Amino acid sequence: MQRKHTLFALAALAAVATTGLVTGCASRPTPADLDAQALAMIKASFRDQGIAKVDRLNQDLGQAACSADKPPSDDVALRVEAEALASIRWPAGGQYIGDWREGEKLAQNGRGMTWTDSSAAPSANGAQCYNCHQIGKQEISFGTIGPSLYNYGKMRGVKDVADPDSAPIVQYTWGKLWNSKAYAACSNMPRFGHARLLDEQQLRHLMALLLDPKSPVNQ
Amino acid sequence: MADPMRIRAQVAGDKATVRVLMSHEMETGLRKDAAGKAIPAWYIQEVSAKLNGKSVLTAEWGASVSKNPFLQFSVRGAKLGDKVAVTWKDNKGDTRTDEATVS
Amino acid sequence: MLNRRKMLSHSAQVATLLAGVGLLPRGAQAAYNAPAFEIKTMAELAKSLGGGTPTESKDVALTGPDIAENGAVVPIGVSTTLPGVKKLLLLVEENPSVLSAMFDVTDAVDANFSTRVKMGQSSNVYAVALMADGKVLFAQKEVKVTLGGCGG
Amino acid sequence: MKPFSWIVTALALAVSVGAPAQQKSAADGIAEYRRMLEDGNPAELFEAKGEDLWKTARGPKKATLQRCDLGLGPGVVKGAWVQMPRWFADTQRVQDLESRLLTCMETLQGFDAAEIAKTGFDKGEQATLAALAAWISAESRGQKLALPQAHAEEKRFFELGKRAFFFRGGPMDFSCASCHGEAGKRIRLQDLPDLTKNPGDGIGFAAWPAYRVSSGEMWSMQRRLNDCYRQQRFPYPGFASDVTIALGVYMGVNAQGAKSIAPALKR
Repeated sequence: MQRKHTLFALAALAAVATTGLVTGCASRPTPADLDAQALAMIKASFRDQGIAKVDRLNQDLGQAACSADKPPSDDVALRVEAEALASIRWPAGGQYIGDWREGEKLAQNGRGMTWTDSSAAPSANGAQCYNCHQIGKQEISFGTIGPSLYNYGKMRGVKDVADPDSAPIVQYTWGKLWNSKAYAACSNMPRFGHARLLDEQQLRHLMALLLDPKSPVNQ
Repeated sequence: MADPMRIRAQVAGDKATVRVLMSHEMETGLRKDAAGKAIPAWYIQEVSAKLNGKSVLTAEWGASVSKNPFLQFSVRGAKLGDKVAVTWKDNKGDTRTDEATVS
Repeated sequence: MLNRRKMLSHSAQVATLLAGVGLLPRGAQAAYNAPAFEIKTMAELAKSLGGGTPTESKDVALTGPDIAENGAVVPIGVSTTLPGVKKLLLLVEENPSVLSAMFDVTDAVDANFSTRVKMGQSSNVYAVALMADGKVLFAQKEVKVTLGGCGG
Repeated sequence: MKPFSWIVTALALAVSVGAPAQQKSAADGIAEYRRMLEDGNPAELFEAKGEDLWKTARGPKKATLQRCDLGLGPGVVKGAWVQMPRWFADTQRVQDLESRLLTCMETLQGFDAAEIAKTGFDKGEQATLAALAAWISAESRGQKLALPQAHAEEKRFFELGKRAFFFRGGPMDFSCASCHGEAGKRIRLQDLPDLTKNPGDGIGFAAWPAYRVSSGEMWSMQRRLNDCYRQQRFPYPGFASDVTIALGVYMGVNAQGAKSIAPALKR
């Protein structure tokens, strides 16, 4: 027991030492030092559990750029947005719209991708929409992290999703769902297509929920 | 061995308000564990209370009473220093009695 | 205010529930009344129709939230100011077993009990008073159960 | 605007569309529900258990925890919780309540701290930790958060915690700040405190440990953070790992001066 405790203390000391902060040494870490130390601390603090592996901590450009209490510089933000825009895969055969009923089910479903979920396949995932957005007005349990999407299509003048006049908003909506960072580098919204959270068919159903004039969202 | 209850009995006029928290799973028998096996029912079925040894309340509960149950009732004629005892018995036959002094 | 038709339908429901529970004909107490708690569905209850006609009464009170943030813990109070009450019952219509709790009222306690129940979904909740003269009085209220954070 | 009044407004608008006029708003209903639960928090059951466990001789060394130093000297429990996490000279570490209890259980009682840290929540000695945390936090109920920031390591942990708070990762790009970086937001109907500043008395850091009605369990701050990371879709944070302690320092220092209501009652 005593030995174990000593080891514990030694390990703690070693951790402090590697960060250049041996007790008695008064030098203040610089912000860059702290950034490196924080990263090392994060990597050392997590372990794999189920489908949630530690590689989820490896940040891409956008995640790293949006990991501070201040937004990134304009040029970095533009780079993130350009990369995100280029990543969008447009739907096969130009088929953008599915069934809003299926879309509503997905929007209600907040499951998926946690270490208690058994599969990371899109079929196991919900779209989580109501966690952050108001959508259909009959659901009163909705979040407010994102804007209200009630009347999303109607307010944007979509009377017929197949009408060429609707094409810009239809494409923007698909792009936003596929990779939200294309339009705002540090958007809070998950990249449903890019991160393979949802497949094309599921995205079509969400498109219908938002844009189909028959969807309750547009009543 | 079940954990003790928390009983508060406070005088309010000519009676005492009794609030009881019981430590119990109140398992319905309808839930399944992670492996898909049904979790057996385990819940308090009978609750009774005595004031200075004399029965004042009996109740029967189903499995739909919440986990770690709460019960509030008022005992007439209870005075400072009186003893309120509460007893529960569950479907496995386990039972527990705790007592509080009216304050 | 409830209109008359709605009121009657509530009365019928409570009568059905009580008949299923076996409370109306039966007055015995003694041991735990297990059959009373085994009622699973409204359909099952309908089979064993019988007993008196419960009436909604302003003298019976049911307290509970309009909306429960979590169905695992729904605070409910049942009470009556009427003399001659023998039992107070707490029923949740949409639960697998409709009867949640049954309190024997003695002269030593107020006919006023509060507890917390689990609700699988939004449901009507009933406070039912069984009176010494055989009358059955009730109060009812709908409690909505919302979906919690993150839905998962 | 206070988050609450904001929600009332938003919901009143949402509900008024087609709903009967006499109906209360959903937010009023939820507020009423929470008020009804205030009296009789099952956390009390765990407080009683925790006090008992503190005073009972247990473990291979058959000793109590009554000589455990939570930062205010051996055996001093009152007021200790609102000053944690803090620097401990004997372990040369910044420790939160749970990691400090692990140290005490190992040194005083002879338990294997690493083994307890690996144990699943609510099982074995983890259940002990949850009950101890309930009682110890209750002994500071009503006191204001006052985390020391004098030691260089305490300051460094604040900086590391801040960086961890804003660290985005996982398949959904979430950080702690995604949900807790702005005031007046909700997930579904849950209010989300802004943890980058003092969110007020008894909110956020000043409310945990808490009894969770959804699971009927007592949750320590460690468990709360663990579930945050689960829902953030991150990998699994080690129990009492540095990232969890650093986040505790960051949230606690931000909420400096807020009154603790722990152990609270939560959805």
